[in-house]
Amino acid sequence: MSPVVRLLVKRLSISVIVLIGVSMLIFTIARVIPGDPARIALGPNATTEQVEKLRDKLHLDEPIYIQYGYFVRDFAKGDLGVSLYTNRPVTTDIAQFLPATLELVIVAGMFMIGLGIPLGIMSARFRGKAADNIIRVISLLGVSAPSFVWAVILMLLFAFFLPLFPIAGQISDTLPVPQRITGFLLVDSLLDGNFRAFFSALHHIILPAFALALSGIGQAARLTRSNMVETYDKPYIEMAQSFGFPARRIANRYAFRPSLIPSLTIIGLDFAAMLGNAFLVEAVYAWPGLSRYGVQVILRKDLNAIVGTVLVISATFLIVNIIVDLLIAYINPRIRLAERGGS
Amino acid sequence: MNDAAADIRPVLEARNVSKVFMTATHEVKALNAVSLTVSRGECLAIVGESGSGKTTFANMLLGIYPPSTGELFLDGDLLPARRTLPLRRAIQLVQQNPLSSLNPRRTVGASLRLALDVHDIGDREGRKTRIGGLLEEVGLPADFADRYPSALSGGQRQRVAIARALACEPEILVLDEPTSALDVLVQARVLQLLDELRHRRNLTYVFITHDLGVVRNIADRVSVFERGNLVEQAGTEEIFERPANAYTRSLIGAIPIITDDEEALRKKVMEKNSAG
Amino acid sequence: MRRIFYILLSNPLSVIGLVLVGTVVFSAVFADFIAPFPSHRGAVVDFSNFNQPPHWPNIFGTDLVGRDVFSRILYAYRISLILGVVVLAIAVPIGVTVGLAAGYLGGWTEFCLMRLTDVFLSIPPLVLAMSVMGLLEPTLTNGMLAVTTMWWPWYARLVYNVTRSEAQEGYVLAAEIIGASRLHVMFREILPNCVPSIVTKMTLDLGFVILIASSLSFLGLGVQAPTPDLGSMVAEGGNYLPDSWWLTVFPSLAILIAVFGFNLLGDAFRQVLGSDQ
Amino acid sequence: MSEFLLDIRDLKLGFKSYAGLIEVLHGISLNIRRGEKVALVGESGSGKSVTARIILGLLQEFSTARISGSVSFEGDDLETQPLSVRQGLRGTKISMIFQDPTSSLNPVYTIGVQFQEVLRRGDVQISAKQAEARAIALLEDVSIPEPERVLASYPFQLSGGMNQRVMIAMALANEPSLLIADEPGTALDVTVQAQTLHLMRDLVERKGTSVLFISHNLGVVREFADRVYVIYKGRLVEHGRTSELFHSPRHPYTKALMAAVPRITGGGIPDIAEATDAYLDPMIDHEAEATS
Amino acid sequence: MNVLAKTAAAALLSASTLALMPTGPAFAETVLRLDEVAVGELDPAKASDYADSILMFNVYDTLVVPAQGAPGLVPHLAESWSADGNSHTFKLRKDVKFQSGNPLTAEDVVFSLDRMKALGAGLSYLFANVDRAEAADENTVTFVLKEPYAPFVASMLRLPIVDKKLVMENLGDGDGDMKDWGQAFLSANGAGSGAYKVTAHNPQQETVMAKSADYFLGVPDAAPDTVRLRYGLEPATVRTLIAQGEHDISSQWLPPEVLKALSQDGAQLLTESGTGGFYVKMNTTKAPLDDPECRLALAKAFDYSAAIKMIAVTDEISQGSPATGAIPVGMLGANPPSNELSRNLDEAKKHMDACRYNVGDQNIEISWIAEVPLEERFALLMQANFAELGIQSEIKKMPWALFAEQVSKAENTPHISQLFVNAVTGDPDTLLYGMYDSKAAGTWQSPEHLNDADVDKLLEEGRVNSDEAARSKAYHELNNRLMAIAPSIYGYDRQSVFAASNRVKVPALSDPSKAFGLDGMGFTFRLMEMQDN
Repeated sequence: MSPVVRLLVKRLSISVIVLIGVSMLIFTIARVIPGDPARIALGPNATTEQVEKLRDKLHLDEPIYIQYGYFVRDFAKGDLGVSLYTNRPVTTDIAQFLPATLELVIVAGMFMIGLGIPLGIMSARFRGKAADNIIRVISLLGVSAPSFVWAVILMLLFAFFLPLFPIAGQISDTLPVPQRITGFLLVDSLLDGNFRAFFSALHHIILPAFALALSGIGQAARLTRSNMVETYDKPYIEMAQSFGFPARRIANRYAFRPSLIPSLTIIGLDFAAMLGNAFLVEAVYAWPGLSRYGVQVILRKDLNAIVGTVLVISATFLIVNIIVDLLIAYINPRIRLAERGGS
Repeated sequence: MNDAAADIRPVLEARNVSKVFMTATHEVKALNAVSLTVSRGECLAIVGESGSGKTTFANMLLGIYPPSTGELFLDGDLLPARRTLPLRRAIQLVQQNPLSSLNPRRTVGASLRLALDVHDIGDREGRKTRIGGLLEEVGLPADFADRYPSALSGGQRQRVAIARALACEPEILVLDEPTSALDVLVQARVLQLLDELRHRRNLTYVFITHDLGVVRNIADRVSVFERGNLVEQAGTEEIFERPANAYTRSLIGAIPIITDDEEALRKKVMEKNSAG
Repeated sequence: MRRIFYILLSNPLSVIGLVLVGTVVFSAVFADFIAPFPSHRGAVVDFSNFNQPPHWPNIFGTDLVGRDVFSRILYAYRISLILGVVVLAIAVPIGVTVGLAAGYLGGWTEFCLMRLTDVFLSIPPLVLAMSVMGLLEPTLTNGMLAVTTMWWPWYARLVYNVTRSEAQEGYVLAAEIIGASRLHVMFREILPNCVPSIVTKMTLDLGFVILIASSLSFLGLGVQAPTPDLGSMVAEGGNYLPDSWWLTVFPSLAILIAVFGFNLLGDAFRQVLGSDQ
Repeated sequence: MSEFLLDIRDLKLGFKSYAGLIEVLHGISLNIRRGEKVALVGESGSGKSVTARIILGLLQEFSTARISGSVSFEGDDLETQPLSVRQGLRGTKISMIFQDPTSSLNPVYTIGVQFQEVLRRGDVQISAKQAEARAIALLEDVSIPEPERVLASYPFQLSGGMNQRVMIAMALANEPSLLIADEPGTALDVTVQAQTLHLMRDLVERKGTSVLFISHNLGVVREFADRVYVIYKGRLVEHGRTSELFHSPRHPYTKALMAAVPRITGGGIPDIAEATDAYLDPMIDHEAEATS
Repeated sequence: MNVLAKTAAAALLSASTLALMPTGPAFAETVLRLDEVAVGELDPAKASDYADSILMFNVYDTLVVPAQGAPGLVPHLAESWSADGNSHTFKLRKDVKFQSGNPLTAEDVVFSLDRMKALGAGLSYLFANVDRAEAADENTVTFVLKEPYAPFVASMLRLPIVDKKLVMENLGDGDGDMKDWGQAFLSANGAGSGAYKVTAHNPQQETVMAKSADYFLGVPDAAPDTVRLRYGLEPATVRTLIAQGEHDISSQWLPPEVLKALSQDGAQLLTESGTGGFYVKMNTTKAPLDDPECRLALAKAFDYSAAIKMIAVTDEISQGSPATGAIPVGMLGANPPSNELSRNLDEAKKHMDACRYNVGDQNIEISWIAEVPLEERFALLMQANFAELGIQSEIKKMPWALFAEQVSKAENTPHISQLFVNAVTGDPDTLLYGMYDSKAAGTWQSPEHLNDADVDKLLEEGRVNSDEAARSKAYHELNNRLMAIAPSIYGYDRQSVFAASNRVKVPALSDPSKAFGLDGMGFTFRLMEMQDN
């Protein structure tokens, strides 16, 4: 078994344990709260008998661990129950709304990496100089406001006062929605060969993705900078300098890549945190994603949907982390080629 | 130099001690069936390069981990895997790096006091004077107790580390490369201090080092470790004048030297090497 | 100490951070004296002067029931700071203990504690806080509970990492060889060495707690009216954009300023305490 | 053209800090002739490493550093040269070997990749294939068996001694006229250190490279250097041909230093007094006395 | 690294060119875009709120519809109807086909009623009185009531007719013969005969509807080809979209300030005059509100004129008019418009003194529905008003679902709840019975948990009496009784105001002579006209 495969197996098994923990945690929170889920589910006009019948059907009168058992059994069958918000199976809702959120988060992630890391590299390279201070202030500002503030500000500036970007939604409503293949509009429209739809979708995603990415950009820049500054103190940088490599090359090649290894874990976490922040941005831009759904179901105490949403978001989070770990393993030869194991 | 060999009864004995470490992929044999004894009041040097097993051996003496096989005896009693407080107290350690061996966030006094508190030495009042006494014993002013390690030089820190080990009133000091991080002038003074303390307190030293120059001047006997094996053991003079083992000779040959006398000695040893 | 002040004051950014944080804390503490309309923190309605753009004496304008936005922001700072302090006061000891135990004791303790931490960490922070908050009643106490739930694991992680590296240090070995108890090693030897990282993180986190709390309120899961709260102010004001811009813009700036200040200060601490060793 | 490859005159260095200017070098002058191996020996903190970094121009980039005096290389005063010229010397005319070979090689690139970069410094046009051939030849020069395997390896896969040889090969790859060796091999085992030092000495002698050898280890200096400068607290205190200096040290500090080294011939631990003001006595220059 | 930089650069580049690309319509059909705060419930048997009603009235048809510009009902699917004691018989038109092509028959009407009653959701309580429906022949259907119910025919406005055949073909999993009654199918698909059919339904985003070509009444060309009913847009978003010409009709839930801003920008304001009001409901089972004197004190302390000021949009248009009593002006039993309620603090204090509780000890919980931001302002207004009587109060924000759950038990119901209630059929019975009858206590409409014999009696009278004058008298008396015991504060009579772009003409919401007396009917899309631009 190669070290990378071993790492993957280890991470996957830990993730499964963690996911079980998450499900227990959220399930418990969802069941111990005040309020009768059956009553909430049936709505204001239901009779007492109807409520009792549903309580029975949902096993609400059983002890919580038995209820959890039923939940696990249903979950194994791919059944997460019905959402009261949409009156549809939670799995259907998630399948419909998750891609929009992922699309948003992935594009935001591209902004974060594509802008944050280069800014961080520049900042580290010119550490202590004016360029560094400017970048540090900008990235700190990015980190210092919640995404909803950026969402509102960007919308105000670039959708209202300066109508460069659309204000809401995922695609122009004058265009037919591309056939659903992957659920990702940007991908589907390309697969369809429908470039109008593609550009419209791209046009719609830029502002929300950027608002979502801003704190990530700041975070990535700060992190890249601080890890690179630390790397700059390493003997191999001095050695590279002693060979007279240009400062830019030293930054981009010698200092950046080793410092990326510790940065990546955190950038992965930030990326995943955007899954949470998407809640704020989707609300502002009427983005029909899972996070918006999450807000709605939480506000409505829609238990099945809350459990389902949190589980899916956590699973996505874990998957992102595993991908990050594999990336690190790829970048870090020490893990990729680990033969000395635990030493 | 060999005056301490008077007491013949071994204070410390290792019988067939081996240590195997498990890594994710394979076993590493760090120490292979080492047997040796240390007499009371003696300074035994354990010499070897990295990977020779000398640190593993020291760690087992200190009870950081038990041997995989074999036994260790203190004063003829078997040392258990879990040490009681009195057993811990009997064997103390001076580490190589004085920079990390003192807690940067605690004062010198607090570091010394720990040993007194743990082993309940002296009453509350007496501990303070005792700390001052210990500092003075290693050649530092008593008011250093209020200082933080960052305000001390490397040599001073190592003196504090020695005082801390002495605070437990141990029988045996394990000295793990105690001077290799120090400049040569400071090293000489610290070595001088160690030598004095041994005689004054009748301590037994297990002196772990790769520096044969130091060994020559402080140890009574020398054990040479190579890749987990004890390859040669003899009195210090014996080892330097007539090394029996080729590895020992190559070690001597590699020592940087500064006088013509030394050069002559080294030449003599190396010739033997190529002959034998 | 002199060195610390030198470094703090020699960096203009740190000075700005110090000034911003000072202003925020000062406003929160002395809101009763600074606020031009102290009664507007509560349920006051004044339909003779509602939804007005900034003018004297309502320098940040008035809200939809005629209350002074500036006064409300000052009181909102107070709530935010109380929330931040309480959250950290609970989350830090929990996280630190978990991190120390996992990092130093290792073995099964480490496995169980760190997996538990992972469970909390693998729910994106906001989602976790939202779930707790949404399922309970949205009150200040529950808000603190929710944010605390999401906060301690970060300290556990941080202290765990520091502990793991500190445990390799010679002074830990020295204490062990002397025979010090595990509790002593954890809390008296290792913990003091985690303090710089903890203090730095706490400074940064005071800002982030404000940020997260405002995010929760933004989603309608925060402190309830009429208590002034920055997030709710932004959320409610957001409904009236772009016409009644002052309802959103000033509370947004207030969040930005407070969090920015704490971040600058945290950075300064990081610089000072980080280079201490 | 000056008789000296490197000529340092009255070099001073200070760092600006909260406590004011901290002086690190108090005006040192030293020189190296072509093909000569010169040692700068002193304790930690004596200022020997910063001297090396000033020569390379690495310290000049720190805004807190205050440097005065002159550093001439091949007759040109480096301080008057534009940055690009000074930078151009690095890795081509001047190169450096560092204390810890393993941490001085970049952990995320293979030796081969790093070697190729170094060779490109000397010859921008060099192809990957040529670079590899050249690297193999250079590694063979430092007695590395299986150079192809080493080139494909990452630093952490090689032993410290092997990395040390790689570093030596890299430093000499572009045939520099000056090699600065900063405490080479201190982190290695004594036997390995001895081997690589011999190897390095043979190589530089064969190529006629001048060496500035920085060390705290008198024994190593005695075996390697032609001439020795002794530095104490940012001041040079004694200078002379190696044999002369070791045979009859005259400055109080040098004497103490020599006395402090434990001898393998025995004689007990020397009794070393605390530092005295005599250590700050003016420099004793054996050579200057010999020529005058 | 370079790859990343290039990707980012490429993304930015494409973004900047994108802004210059025209994004005009792809084909020349007219699209109507409107929004609602809630998700429209597609299943007509579950429909209850405004969004549901809009969908229901366009996708489904009912036996009767309200007359335009006048009171009363006119035939729709039914050609005529007659009553005989407790049974009502309807003659159906023969030319109606469902969107599926299946003919609409009496069998479908029976099925729709059975389904409504079986699911027991939405407005099914309107049919609690109906014992059964029978199909005499293809086109004749008879409803048999358990007891007399005067507004029965009006309740037919809330019985959308569902395509039985189509539903039976699409039953989902469930217990019993009818399995799930087609709930799964109908929550995502339409099965009606209406002028518009559902082409897509995304509960997060929108429901898209398209003209149904062979509607039995025909659909004018001017009516929108496609309708997008969007959900959950922020007020600021709607405001901007309308200003930018990308949205047509706002929901009625826009705050007055936003409506005002839009109208200043040139948007038209549409109104739907009320069959309902804003009610501040007091829990009559909880101290101190179980004492009518205390309730009267609060009712007198409420600042009615401030409320009216708060909801004013322009000088002419407001989201409401002053209330005159429990029944909105214009409805059976209402007081004349001159009887405006107003604040009287002195009287309030007198009532307070008469109250058996000491006000200082009481802490009152004022709740507001999270989905309706305007209610927070009323909560603040009340808090300030009540404080003048020395009453302490705390404000509690409640999401709608939680509120609906909590009112089911009197002890969980907050002291004060704020609700917009309207007559779902336009008849006062459907407004008042659900709120005040003791049997109806504990639904979202009745957080008062009122139990008053007089009220029950008068409600029953209004319900069973078929004589209009007698009913009017009963409702007048009821109105007075409700004023005297004050289970609620009657805030104002409600009028819905919508902002709309000038692309659309909605006579039913702008011309009083074309208005329907029923909330939501104004959104009959086939009666709207799209302007070309």
